[in-house]
Amino acid sequence: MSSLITKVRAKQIEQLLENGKRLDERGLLDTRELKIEQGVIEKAEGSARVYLGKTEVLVGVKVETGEPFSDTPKEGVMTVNAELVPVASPRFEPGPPDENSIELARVVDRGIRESRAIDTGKLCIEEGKKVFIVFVDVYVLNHDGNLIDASAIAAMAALMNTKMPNYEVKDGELKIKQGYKPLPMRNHPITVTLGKINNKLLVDPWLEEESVMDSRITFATGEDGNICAIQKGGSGYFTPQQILEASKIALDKAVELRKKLKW
Amino acid sequence: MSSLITKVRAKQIEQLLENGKRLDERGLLDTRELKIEQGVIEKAEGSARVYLGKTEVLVGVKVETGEPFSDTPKEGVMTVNAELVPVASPRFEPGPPDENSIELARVVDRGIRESRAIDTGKLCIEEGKKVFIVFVDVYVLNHDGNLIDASAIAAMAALMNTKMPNYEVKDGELKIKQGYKPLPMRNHPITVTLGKINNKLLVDPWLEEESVMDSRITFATGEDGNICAIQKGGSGYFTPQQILEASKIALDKAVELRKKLKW
Amino acid sequence: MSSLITKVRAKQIEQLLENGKRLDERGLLDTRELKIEQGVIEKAEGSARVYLGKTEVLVGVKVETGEPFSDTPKEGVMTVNAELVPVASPRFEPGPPDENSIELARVVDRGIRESRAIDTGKLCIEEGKKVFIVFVDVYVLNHDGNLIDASAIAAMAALMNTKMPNYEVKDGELKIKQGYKPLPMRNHPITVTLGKINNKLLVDPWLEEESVMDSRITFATGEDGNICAIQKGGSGYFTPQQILEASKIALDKAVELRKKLKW
Amino acid sequence: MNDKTDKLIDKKGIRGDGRKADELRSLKLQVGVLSNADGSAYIEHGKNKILAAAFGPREMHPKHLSQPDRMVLRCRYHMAPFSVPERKSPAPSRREVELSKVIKESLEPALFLELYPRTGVDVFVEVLQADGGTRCASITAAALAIADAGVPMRDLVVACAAGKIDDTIVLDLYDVEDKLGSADVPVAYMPNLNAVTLLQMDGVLSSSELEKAVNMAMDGCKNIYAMQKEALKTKYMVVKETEE
Amino acid sequence: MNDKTDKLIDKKGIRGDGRKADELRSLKLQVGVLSNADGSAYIEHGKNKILAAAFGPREMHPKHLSQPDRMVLRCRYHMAPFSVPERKSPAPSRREVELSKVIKESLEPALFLELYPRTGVDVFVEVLQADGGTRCASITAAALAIADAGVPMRDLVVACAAGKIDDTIVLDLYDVEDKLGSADVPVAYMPNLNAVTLLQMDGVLSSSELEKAVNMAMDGCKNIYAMQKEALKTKYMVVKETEE
Amino acid sequence: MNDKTDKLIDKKGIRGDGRKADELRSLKLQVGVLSNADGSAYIEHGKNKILAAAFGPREMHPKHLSQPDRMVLRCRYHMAPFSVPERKSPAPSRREVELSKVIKESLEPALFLELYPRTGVDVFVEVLQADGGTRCASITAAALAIADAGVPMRDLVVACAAGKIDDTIVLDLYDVEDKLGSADVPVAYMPNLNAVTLLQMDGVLSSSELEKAVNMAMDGCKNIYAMQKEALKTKYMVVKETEE
Repeated sequence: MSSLITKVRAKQIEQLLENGKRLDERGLLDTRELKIEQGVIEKAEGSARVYLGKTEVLVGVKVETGEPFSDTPKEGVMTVNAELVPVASPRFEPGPPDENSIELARVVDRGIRESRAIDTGKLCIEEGKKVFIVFVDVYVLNHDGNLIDASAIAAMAALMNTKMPNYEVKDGELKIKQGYKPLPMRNHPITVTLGKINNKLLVDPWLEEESVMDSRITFATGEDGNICAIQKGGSGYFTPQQILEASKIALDKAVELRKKLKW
Repeated sequence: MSSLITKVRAKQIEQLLENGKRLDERGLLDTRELKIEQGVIEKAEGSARVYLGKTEVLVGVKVETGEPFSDTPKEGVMTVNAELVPVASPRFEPGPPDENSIELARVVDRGIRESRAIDTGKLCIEEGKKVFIVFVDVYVLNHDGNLIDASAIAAMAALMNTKMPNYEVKDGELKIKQGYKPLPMRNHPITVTLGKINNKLLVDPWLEEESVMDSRITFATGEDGNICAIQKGGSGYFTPQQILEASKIALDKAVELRKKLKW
Repeated sequence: MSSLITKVRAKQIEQLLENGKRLDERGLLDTRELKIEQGVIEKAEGSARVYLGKTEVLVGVKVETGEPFSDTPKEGVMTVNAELVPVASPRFEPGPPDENSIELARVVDRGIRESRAIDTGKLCIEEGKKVFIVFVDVYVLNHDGNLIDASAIAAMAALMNTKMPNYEVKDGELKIKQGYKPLPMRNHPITVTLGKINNKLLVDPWLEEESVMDSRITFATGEDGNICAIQKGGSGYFTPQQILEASKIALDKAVELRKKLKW
Repeated sequence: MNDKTDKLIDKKGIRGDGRKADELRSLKLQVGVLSNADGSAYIEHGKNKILAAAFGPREMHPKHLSQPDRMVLRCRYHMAPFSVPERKSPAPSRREVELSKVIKESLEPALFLELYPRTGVDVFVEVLQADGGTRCASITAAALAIADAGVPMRDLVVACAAGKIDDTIVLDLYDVEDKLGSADVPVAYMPNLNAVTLLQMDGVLSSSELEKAVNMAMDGCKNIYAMQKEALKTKYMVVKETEE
Repeated sequence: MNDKTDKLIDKKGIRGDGRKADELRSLKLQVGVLSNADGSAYIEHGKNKILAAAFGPREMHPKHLSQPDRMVLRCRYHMAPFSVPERKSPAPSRREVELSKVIKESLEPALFLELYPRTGVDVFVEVLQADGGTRCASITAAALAIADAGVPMRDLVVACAAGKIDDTIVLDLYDVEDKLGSADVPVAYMPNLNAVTLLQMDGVLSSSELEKAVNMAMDGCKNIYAMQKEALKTKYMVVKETEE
Repeated sequence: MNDKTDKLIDKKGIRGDGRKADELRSLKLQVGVLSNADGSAYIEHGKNKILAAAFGPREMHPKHLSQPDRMVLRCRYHMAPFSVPERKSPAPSRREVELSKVIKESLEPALFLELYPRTGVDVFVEVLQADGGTRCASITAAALAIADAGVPMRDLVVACAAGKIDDTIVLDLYDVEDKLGSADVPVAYMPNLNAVTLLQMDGVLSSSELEKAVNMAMDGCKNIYAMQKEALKTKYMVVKETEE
C-alpha cells in the first residue's frame, strides 16, 4: 500500500530478496527471535505472553462451566476470540471484531481444534448438560507482522500453562477438590506462516514485508508431522509448486521449532 | 425521485396514465404475469419462489420448537422476517433490516396473522411450555416493484408447501412419527396493492411507477371476501372516495387471483 | 464552547459571578425552583416528574420478578437507566445511551445504592432464584442544566411513590394478596451538584453556566448527614480547598432541601 | 386481535369505559410545552400521554441524507420503558420502526417539502403512557409540534381510530378494546383537504364495515381537529398576552 | 471434522451419494439471472443453490473507503436463514465474515485493480441452500457475476474442494462427508494462469495426501471451468440472438 | 460496597495483604513499552497490570469530531476478558464507558488543548489484570503515555484511592478491601498545580472522614508522582544512551 510504505521501500525489499536478503538481515527462512513467558496473568487459569521480534501477543485462558453443543454432548467446549487492541497499532480501532481479527481467531482455533490439542472428552461434567468451557482470548499488544504465528504459539503456550479445578464428577455432580490440575492436552500443534513477495517465499514476514507482500500461507502441524490446518491469505496467489514448496518449508520449520520449544 | 428517474420519464408515465395506459403496456387494473414455484429449497420445511413480472421473491419456511408467548400459551408461533438482499437492487445495502424491510415483513405478517391462515392451535405441544414455531423468511431476490404482493403471495405459497414432522403429543411429550404432514392451514389470504399517480389508481405498480407514485395502498382479503389487513404507504394521500374505490378494485382482483391460483 | 455560547456571553457570566451574581439573578448558592409531581404515570408502579427551573425529568419505576445476582442471592435488584430523550435538546440524538446518559444513570444509581435507600433484603422471594427487580428509568424531557440533581430527586420521588404487589412468600412461593404496599425504603439521599466557573463555586448550574463552566462536583448525602456518593465531572479541576468548601455547601443545601421536602 | 372473551359493549351500547359507540375519549392538547424544541406539543388522549417535539428546518446531520430538491422529514416514535405494563427495552422494536415510518408518511402530505431543499425536520414522539391508539395520538401531537415550530403546512394532520368490538363499529378504541376487539382501523386525516394520510387495518372487516369505520374515524378526526386549532390558538394568545 | 461413525465410501470405492472418489457432483451454471445487478450468476452445485451478483465498477459508498491508486473489491458471503437445517439468524456469523474475506481474496488476483482507481466492485453471494462446499460454489458463481458485469479479468476463478473420507482422498465433498470426513481442502484456481487463489484446510492430512488432494481439486476446477465458459457463452449467444 | 464479613484490618493496624493503613501497594512503572504507539506506559500497581498507549496529536477520524478551536482528547478504558475472575465480554460495559469518561476528564486539565486545534489525541488503556483501583492505575499510566508521546503537559496526572475499612481510613484499597470495605475514594491529582482532577466516592463517609481520605490519597499520589518522574527519566536516559 503506497500510503503505508513508499514505493522506494517496496523496491528495496524486493531487490534485497532477489539476493536472498531481508531488510532486517534475516535469511529468507529464518524466523525472528521468539520469547515465551507463561503465567503472566496470575488471576487467569492460564496465560502466556509471546514476543516474536517486536510483535507481542498476550493470551489469557478462562475455564468456566456451561452447556455443551447439542451435537457433541459429551465434550467440553473451546472458543477462541481475538482482539486487535488499539494499543497495538495506529491502524487498529476500538470496536467489535473486524474481518482481520475474526480470521485470526478462526485460524488459531482451527489449528488447536483440528489437531485435537485439548482432550475435550475429559471436560464433560454431565453429558448434554454441563461441561467445562475453555475461553482462549488472544490479545494482540503490538503488531509488527505475522500475528497468526505469534497468536497460535501464545494460545498453545497459555493452554499448556492452564490449571483447572481439581474436580471429580460423581453422579453428574461436580465436586471441586483441593488444588489444581493441568488442562488435559493430547497434541501440540505448531503454526508457521510464509509470505510471498515477487515469487519469493519467506518465513515469518514482519510488518514492512506484509505491507508489500502478495499473499501469505499458514500451515499448522501436529506432533506426528501431519498438517491440521491451512489458510491462504492476501490478494495474491500461489502456484501449485509454490504451495508444495511452502508446505515443505513450513513442516521443516515446525520440526525445528518443536525441538526448540520441547513441545 | 429526480435522482432515480428523469422528470421526462415521470411526465411520460403521467401522460400515458391520462390515456389509461402504462409504460409496460398493461391496463391500469392489470397485474403483471405471476409465476409460482413451490418446493424450490428441498432442505427447508417449505419454500416458494414467486416471479411477479421481473420482481422475484423467495420464501423459506423453517419449523422448529420453542416456547409460546405467555398470553397465548396454547398456540404455536409464527414469525415473519424480510430481507432486502443486496443482490436485488443497487439501492439495497447489506446490514440489519431497515424500515422498508421491517414494514414489508410486518405487512406480510399481518395478512397471514389476522386472517388466521395458520391454525396455530394445532401447533401446541405442551401448553405454556413447548410449541411449534414457524419461521417465514422472505428473501427479495430482484426488486422490480410491488414487493408487498410478491412477498405475501410467496409467503402463502411457501406455507401451503410446508411439511412438518408427523408428530403426536402424548402426555406433553412430543413423539415424532414417520413421514410428514402439511402445516395446518385454515385460510388463504390474498394481498393486492394499488399505487396512486396523479389521482389515478393502478394495480401492481412496478419499479418505474413506484419511483414517481404519490402513495400506495394494500389490502389483504381472506377466502370469505373480508378484509384482514390494510396498509397505506408513501408520502402522499388518498381521498376517502379513492380508498373505497381502491378497496373495491383490490377485492375484485383478489377474487380473480384466487380463482386463478385455486386457493 | 464557543459554538454554543458567544464568548461575550461567557465574559458576562464571569463578570456577574465576580460580583456574586448570576445571569438568572440567583445568588451563588441558590437552587432554582423545584417542583415535584408524583404518580403522573398511573400505569407504572411508581413515577415522578420533577421541574428544576426549566429542566424537566420524568422517572418511571417498574417492579418485576427475576433472578438475583449470584453474589447477593437474598437481595432484590435495582437497576437505573437514563435516556437523554431527543425532545429534550437539539444536541441529544436518538440511539443507544452515550457516555453522558450512562454517567447520569450511574451517578443516580450510586446515590440510591450506597445510601441503601431501598431495603433490597425485603425484595427476596426465593433465595438465589427469584427476587423483585426494580427498574428505575430516568427520562430527561427538557435539558436546562444540572440533569444529575433533577434526575436524582425524581428517581427518589418515584421510588417513594412506588407501590408494589402486596405479596406474601410461603415456602418460596409468591402469593399475591389484594391491594398494594409501598416499596420498602430505609434512606432518602439528596443529591447536590456545584459548578466551578473562574474559581467560583455555584450551586445548581443551569445550561448557560454549564456551557462555560470548568467542572462540576456532585455530593449525595443520606439522612444521617453522611456522604454516600461523589462524582467530579468536566474537563477542569478543583483545588483540595475547593473540594472541602464544595462538600460543606452541598451538605448544607441537602439539609435545607431535606427540610423543604420533608424527606 | 384476539378472540373476545367477555362482552366489550353492553346491550345499551355502552362500552367498558362508559362511552357510547361513536364517542371519543377525553382529550387534552397543549402546544409549546418544551423550551428547547423548535416546536412541541403534549397530548392526553384517554390515558395515552404523549410528547412530541419538532426541530427544524435545519441542516441535516449526517449531511449525505439531505436531498438537493426537497426537505427531508424524519420521525421517531418511541415508547418510554415505563409506558406499558411490562417494562419495554429502550432499544427500538420492529413495531416502533414501522410506526415511525407510517407516522412520517402521514405527516409528509401536509408539508411543502420542496420549499426547503437540503434541510431536514426531525419529529420525535415519546409515548410516556400507552393506552391503545398511540399512533393516532402521536400524529395529532406531532402535527401540532410541527406547526408550533413554524413550519408552513397545507393543513394540520389529525388522527383517530375506529374499529369493531362485538359486531359493533366503534370510535377510538382504548387498550382493552384494542386487544380483545375484532378490528382496529387507525386513520390520519387532513380535514381541509379531505385527504387520508394514514390508513391501516388489523383484524377482520367486511367492505361495508370498513367504509363505516373509516367514516366514523374521519368524524372523530374532525372533532379532534377543532381541539388542535384551539390548542394552537390558546398558545398563540398566551404568547401574545405575554408580549404585550 | 468429527469422528467417522459409518463407512463413507464402500469397498468398491462408491460414496454415499453414488459417486466415485474423483467424481464431481452435478453442476448447473447460469449467467445473467438478475435484472438489477450489473452482473449475476446462479449455481447449483450438488444441492447447493447459490446466487451471486456484482455491482460496479462504481463510486464507493462511503467514499472514504475508496483507494486513490486502485479499485476496491468488497464481498459479502451470506446464508439465507432457511438454507441450513436449523434456521440461521440473518446477522452475519463469524464464519460468514471469514468466508467473505477469503472469497474476496480468491477473486482479487483475477482483477486489474489498478485500472479503476477510486472505484469499487461489490460482490454479494447469497446461499439459498447449503450442501457442503458453499464457499467453493460461491467463488465459481461470483467470478461469473463479475465477468457478466463486464469487469475485465485476467482469468475466471473456479473453485472446488477435495478431502479425505475413510482414508481415501476424494473430490468435492458433500454435506455428510464434510461433517464426518477427516479433512476438507477447498481450492480456488485460475486455470489459464495456473494460480491457486484460495487454499484452506480443516482436518488432518499428511504432506503427500495434501499434495494429492490439491491436485485432485485442481482437476475438478478445470472441469468446472469448462462449464463456466460454456455458461458465459450461452448467455452471450442468447443475448446476441435477442439483439439481432 | 457490601457489609464487611471478617476483619479487614487487625488490632495492630495491619491489613489483609500485610500493609499498614497509609501504605501503598508495590508499584512498577515503565515508559515506552510499545513500538507502534506514539507514547506508551505499563504499570503494575499491586496485582493490577495495565498498558496505556497514546496516539497523536493527529488528524481526527471521523473528521467531524474535530474542534476548530482545540484538540480533542479521547480515552478508552477497556478490560481484557481474562483480567477478572469471571470472563468479561469484550464489548464495553456501562462501567467501562463511565470510567473512560472520568479518566478523560482527569487528564484534560493537564493538556494545552487550545495549542493543537483540529487535532485529536487518543489514549487507550488496557487492563490486563484487575486487582482493585484500576481507574487510578490507568490514569497514572495514561499520563505517562501522553508524556511519552511528546504532548506538552502542564503537569503529570497521578491517581490513587483512599477508603474506609473497619472504621479505619486507609490508602490504596486492593480487590478485597474494595469489595468488602465501606468506602472507596479514587483521587487524581496534579501535584505541582495542587489540582484534583478526579474525585469519586462509593460507600459512606462523614465529612471529616472524607477530608482525611482525600488528604491521604493526595499523599499517596505524591509518592507515585516521584515514581512517574523516575520512570520517564529512566526511559529518557536509556534513549539517550542508545543515541550516543
